[in-house]
Amino acid sequence: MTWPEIYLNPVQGEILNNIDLGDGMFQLVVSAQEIADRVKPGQFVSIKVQEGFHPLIRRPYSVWNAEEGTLEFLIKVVGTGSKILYGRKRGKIDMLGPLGKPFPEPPYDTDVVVIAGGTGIAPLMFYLKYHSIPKSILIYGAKTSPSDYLYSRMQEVCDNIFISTEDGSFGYKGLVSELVEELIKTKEVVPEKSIFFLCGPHGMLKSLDFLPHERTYVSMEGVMACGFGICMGCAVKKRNKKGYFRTCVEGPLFKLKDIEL
Amino acid sequence: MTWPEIYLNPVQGEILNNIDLGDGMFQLVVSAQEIADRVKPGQFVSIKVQEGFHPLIRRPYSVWNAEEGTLEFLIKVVGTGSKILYGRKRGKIDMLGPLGKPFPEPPYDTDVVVIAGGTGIAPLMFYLKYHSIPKSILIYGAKTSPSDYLYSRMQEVCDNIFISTEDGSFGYKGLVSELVEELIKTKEVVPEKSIFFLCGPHGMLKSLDFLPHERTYVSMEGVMACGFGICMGCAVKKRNKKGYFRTCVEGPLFKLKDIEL
Amino acid sequence: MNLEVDLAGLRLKNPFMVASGTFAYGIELGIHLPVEKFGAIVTKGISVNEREGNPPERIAETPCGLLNSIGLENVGLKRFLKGKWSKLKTIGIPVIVNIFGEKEEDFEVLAEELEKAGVDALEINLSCPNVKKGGMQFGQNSKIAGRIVEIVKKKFKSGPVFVKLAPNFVNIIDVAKECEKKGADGLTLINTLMGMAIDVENKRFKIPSGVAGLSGPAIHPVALYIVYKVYQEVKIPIIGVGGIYDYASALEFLMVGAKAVQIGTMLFVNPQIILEIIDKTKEYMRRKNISDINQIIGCMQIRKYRR
Amino acid sequence: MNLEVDLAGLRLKNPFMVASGTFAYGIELGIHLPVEKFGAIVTKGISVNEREGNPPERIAETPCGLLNSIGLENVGLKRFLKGKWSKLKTIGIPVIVNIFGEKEEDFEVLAEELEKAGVDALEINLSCPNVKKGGMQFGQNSKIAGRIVEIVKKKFKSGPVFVKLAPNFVNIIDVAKECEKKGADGLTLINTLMGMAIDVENKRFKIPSGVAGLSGPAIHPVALYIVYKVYQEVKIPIIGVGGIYDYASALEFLMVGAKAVQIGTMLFVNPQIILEIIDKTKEYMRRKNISDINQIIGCMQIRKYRR
Ligand SMILES: Cc1cc2nc3c(=O)[nH]c(=O)nc-3n(C[C@H](O)[C@H](O)[C@H](O)COP(=O)(O)OP(=O)(O)OC[C@H]3O[C@@H](n4cnc5c(N)ncnc54)[C@H](O)[C@@H]3O)c2cc1C
Ligand SMILES: Cc1cc2nc3c(=O)[nH]c(=O)nc-3n(C[C@H](O)[C@H](O)[C@H](O)COP(=O)(O)OP(=O)(O)OC[C@H]3O[C@@H](n4cnc5c(N)ncnc54)[C@H](O)[C@@H]3O)c2cc1C
Ligand SMILES: Cc1cc2nc3c(=O)[nH]c(=O)nc-3n(C[C@H](O)[C@H](O)[C@H](O)COP(=O)(O)O)c2cc1C
Ligand SMILES: Cc1cc2nc3c(=O)[nH]c(=O)nc-3n(C[C@H](O)[C@H](O)[C@H](O)COP(=O)(O)O)c2cc1C
Ligand code: FES
Ligand code: FES
Repeated sequence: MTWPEIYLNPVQGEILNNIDLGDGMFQLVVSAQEIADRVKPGQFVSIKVQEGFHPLIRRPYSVWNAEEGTLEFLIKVVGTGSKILYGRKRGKIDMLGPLGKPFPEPPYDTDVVVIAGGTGIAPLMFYLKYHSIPKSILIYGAKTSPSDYLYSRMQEVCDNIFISTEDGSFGYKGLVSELVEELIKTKEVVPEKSIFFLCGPHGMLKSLDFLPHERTYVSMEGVMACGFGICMGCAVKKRNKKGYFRTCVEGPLFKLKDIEL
Repeated sequence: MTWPEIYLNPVQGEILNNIDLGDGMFQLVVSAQEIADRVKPGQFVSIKVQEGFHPLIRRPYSVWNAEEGTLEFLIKVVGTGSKILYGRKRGKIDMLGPLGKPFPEPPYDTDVVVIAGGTGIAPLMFYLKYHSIPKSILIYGAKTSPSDYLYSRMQEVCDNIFISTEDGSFGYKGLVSELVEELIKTKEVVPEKSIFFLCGPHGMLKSLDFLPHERTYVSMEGVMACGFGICMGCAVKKRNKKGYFRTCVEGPLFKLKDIEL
Repeated sequence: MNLEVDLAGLRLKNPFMVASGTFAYGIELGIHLPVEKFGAIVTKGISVNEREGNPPERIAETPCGLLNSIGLENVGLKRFLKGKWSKLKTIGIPVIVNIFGEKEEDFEVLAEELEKAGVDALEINLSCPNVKKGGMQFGQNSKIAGRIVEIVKKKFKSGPVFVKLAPNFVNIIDVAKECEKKGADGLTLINTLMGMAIDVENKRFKIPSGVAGLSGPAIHPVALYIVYKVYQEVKIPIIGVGGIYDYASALEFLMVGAKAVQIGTMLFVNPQIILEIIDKTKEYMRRKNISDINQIIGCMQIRKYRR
Repeated sequence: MNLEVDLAGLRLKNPFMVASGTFAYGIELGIHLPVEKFGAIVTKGISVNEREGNPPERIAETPCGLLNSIGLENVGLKRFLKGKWSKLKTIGIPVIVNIFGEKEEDFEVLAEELEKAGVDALEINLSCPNVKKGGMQFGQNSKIAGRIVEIVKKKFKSGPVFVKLAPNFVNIIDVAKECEKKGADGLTLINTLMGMAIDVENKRFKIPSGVAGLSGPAIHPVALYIVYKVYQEVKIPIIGVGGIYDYASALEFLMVGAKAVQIGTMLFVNPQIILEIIDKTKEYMRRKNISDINQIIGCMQIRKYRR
């Protein structure tokens, strides 16, 4: 039996920075040597947003970037947990990780197309940055224009960026799925020569189900209770088969051909 | 029916400072105009130590000082709530107050002797500072020597300070009750010409039960669920009578002759 | 936008009221809170004779919950009618008087006297110990529970009689059905869960009596499910109570069928909570284009159960 | 310092074990956690046939609690024995296999096969739906519960049989006594409370099946009181479970009489929690001059109840 590359000792990180990036998102920067040294792209860290038992369970966040003992996260304010995290400007923070399987090594002979919605960009940017990928394309969809800062960070990891905004304030006006269809039509993206990595809201993933199932990977973000394989809470339905995968240890990345969205 | 001088709209204070004073105590400074403008010595503020429902109930803290929109508290790290408060260095904090009955106006013709154990000093110092009291004596007991800072703050509000420490590191070596007996013996304190205000741990209060019951006031610190008179949780037994007082609205200050310790 | 509900004949201008024992007699906060905006007031439990309640500690905190053992402290029927009721009835919203007894006859006396006083409605607390049965709670036996309902219904005619139950060591569905059969006009679900906490450092119960009642957000999912289930078994209206902490947790009760709800423990944390719930509910209804709150009630029940 | 306890004949080097369903089959964490330091392992529930479990969402959070509806997903008896048990038995600590069925015969098969495999002990989960009784849980009827115990006891001889109960819509004391009468060697108290949560924004159950099981710190005071009460009514040992979150909340169970405890939900938050509890318990015993953990067990029970 092979054990996953995870680390089960909670680490007390120190919040270094917590910056509002607009559009309901913020950047959380935490010093946490043990995790930063180990983490690989695609893995996540499970954060106890505050002391006590409310919220009770940790919140998993993909690592956006890791270097020199420091972790960066890109987080959207959604509910109880993220709202509290948003308010935490300094202090200790209890983190468990890295968790989950890292993304696979990128192939050297194929275009890597990453498609992200919202904070789904986080693990994909880390992936692009971590590996030296000969040709990559980054496609990002959001409601409105990314902040200058976020955009400049994207430019650091990729030369080929396409953006869609629902309000048309930046790039293509419309949904990211429409932008992807457009890019395929204009041959900017050639599905047969690419592999795809998707991460984002469920609706976005579903709208991209037309991509080649064998060549498309999806990073899933379902609700998790434990994050390391013992609760069976993070079930993702297998495609054309009985049973479920556990997102946390068998994922979070899956081939589209293997799972039902 | 007369309503107490309390204020039932939660106020979002802003933490300005949170300083370790040694001996397990810290000073919390919060900006909260609505409360600072209203509060009188002896009243307390009920603090929601963090968002969410754990800890569930507010923690009552006596006001140590209030001026120009700012409140100061003197807090000891005891359990869940105070531990979390200790870690909160900045940010918003949800406060309800002022609550409780203010201490009575000091008599102009009598010595005012305040006797405190640990953080029980907080309301008594505010009392001494707030009123211009012709002659006051401050007696403070603790395990070990107060910090220089705390001592200098005492000096600001009183010229007649006596201190006992259990480890003998400062002042009288022993319990505060022994010091009080000593001071009575040496006529520094003349019970018949004084009124007493006590605040501190239960054991200390009990050990001072020999003071004249008619001339001694005790500020109680029992567990409170609401803090404003609706839960009946903060019962203090009436002396020589059936029934209980509610500490929060009928106190926290009681005449020793009225309650059982 | 309509927030008014008809609760067994009581017209509430909104379905949000205080829970018994968590708002004293209802008159304490006076000028500090516009109580008249609540849907109704429920008084703390009233007994025939005055009770001084339990010695401290009466309160202990648990994760997201509160244990209490107030010991049903109250001024007794006579002083209640004289001092409290005369003020309560001037507030202008329905007042539900919560009653409890130690023996069957107590309930009879209470029903009779409160009928004379003309109170709007009664809520029978059956989670109180039956001294004749060794302290077993009235509500832990459906036969006994039913008999109390009969007794009270016989004497009290001026308004609806609600029965308040807890799920401790009993099948609450059986008790609920029996109470309905014996004429209860509605059910209040749930009273506190029995709980306990120990201070291991000092090897003592945090509350001297040992057992205490657990309330607060911790019990919300349990209370919600009980309302959901009992709704499917009875026809009389249900008042949902247990752990409500915001408008959404209140609406959850309405969605599983409660006609109204009570807010208890969280009043201690935020005395403004009912006013906030009213405002946020209006905002929700506006956002969702719901013109009448009655449209929400029971919407999470499948049709065959709808009454 | 002695932490060893005798649990119905099982010798545990300490009384702290995992709760069923919250540590998978017990072998998943392998190199990541020194599982051999636990008092015992309890496996997730095993049924005769493989079950794929429920569709998502299987988990929802409530204040200080967790609702789950995993749907008893498991590989089934055959694959359990082949793939999991062979690894489990090499760990070197007692393994309690948790079993459940849809009908009485299922329990018989499980007991028989697990006896053959020589497992150390069984824990019968009676909070599973009885398909012949319209999904009512086996544990909600003391007669049915007792019969299951009889069936299992007849077939399983290699070690003690524990019965795990929940207090939902039943008097758990009655069920506990009946199980004892029918030969149960011990009781595991408590399984999850039935609970529910609704997403009012989208008018849907947070967990599609509606009802789910509530666990976590929220239920600790309730579980503790149940252990306290049942201890007074039965002679067989009790395993306490429900909401344990640190050494003190674990010792509370021992103090009201539990011989051992299980930790569930909080493992998800802190996988190291059992190791921490063991360390902190030792520290506590040192501080309090307690040489044998058995001195703590039942110390909060008044003498007449002590067994
Ligand atoms: C592997 C993984 C990586 C993730 N990475 C990121 C990241 O990099 N940045 C980021 O902002 N978020 C990320 N998430 C989501 C994050 O874990 C939280 O779910 C999110 O922050 C909401 O938590 P909350 O406490 O604010 O909301 P809650 O109060 O828990 O929930 C609010 C609402 O959102 C729904 N909800 C909660 N969690 C999810 C979820 N995971 N999926 C769908 N609906 C949900 C709830 O049902 C509820 O209706 C990731 C999740 C996973 C599993
Ligand atoms: C009117 C009033 C004024 C107060 N003023 C101050 C003040 O100025 N400074 C200060 O540090 N504290 C003050 N307190 C006490 C304070 O409210 C908290 O009780 C204290 O901080 C402990 O809270 P916690 O959450 O840290 O401990 P918890 O985790 O709640 O409790 C830890 C342990 O202490 C016990 N305990 C908790 N609260 C009390 C209490 N009030 N009395 C006795 N035992 C208790 C508990 O039973 C438990 O064993 C005051 C209390 C009252 C009622
Ligand atoms: C301090 C306190 C006192 C209570 N007293 C009574 C009472 O006298 N009669 C009664 O029927 N219920 C009483 N209850 C129960 C509440 O009315 C309510 O059913 C329970 O607290 C659950 O609601 P909550 O979680 O919103 O508090 C009391 C609850 C608390 C916390
Ligand atoms: C995700 C999850 C799965 C569970 N599965 C089972 C199970 O298969 N069999 C069982 O008897 N109990 C099961 N339980 C109940 C636990 O064993 C335990 O009784 C309950 O969670 C209370 O303990 P806790 O609060 O420490 O989690 C499960 C609990 C959780 C949270
Ligand atoms: S989150 Fe627990 S198994 Fe995946
Ligand atoms: S704390 Fe609630 S009445 Fe005093």
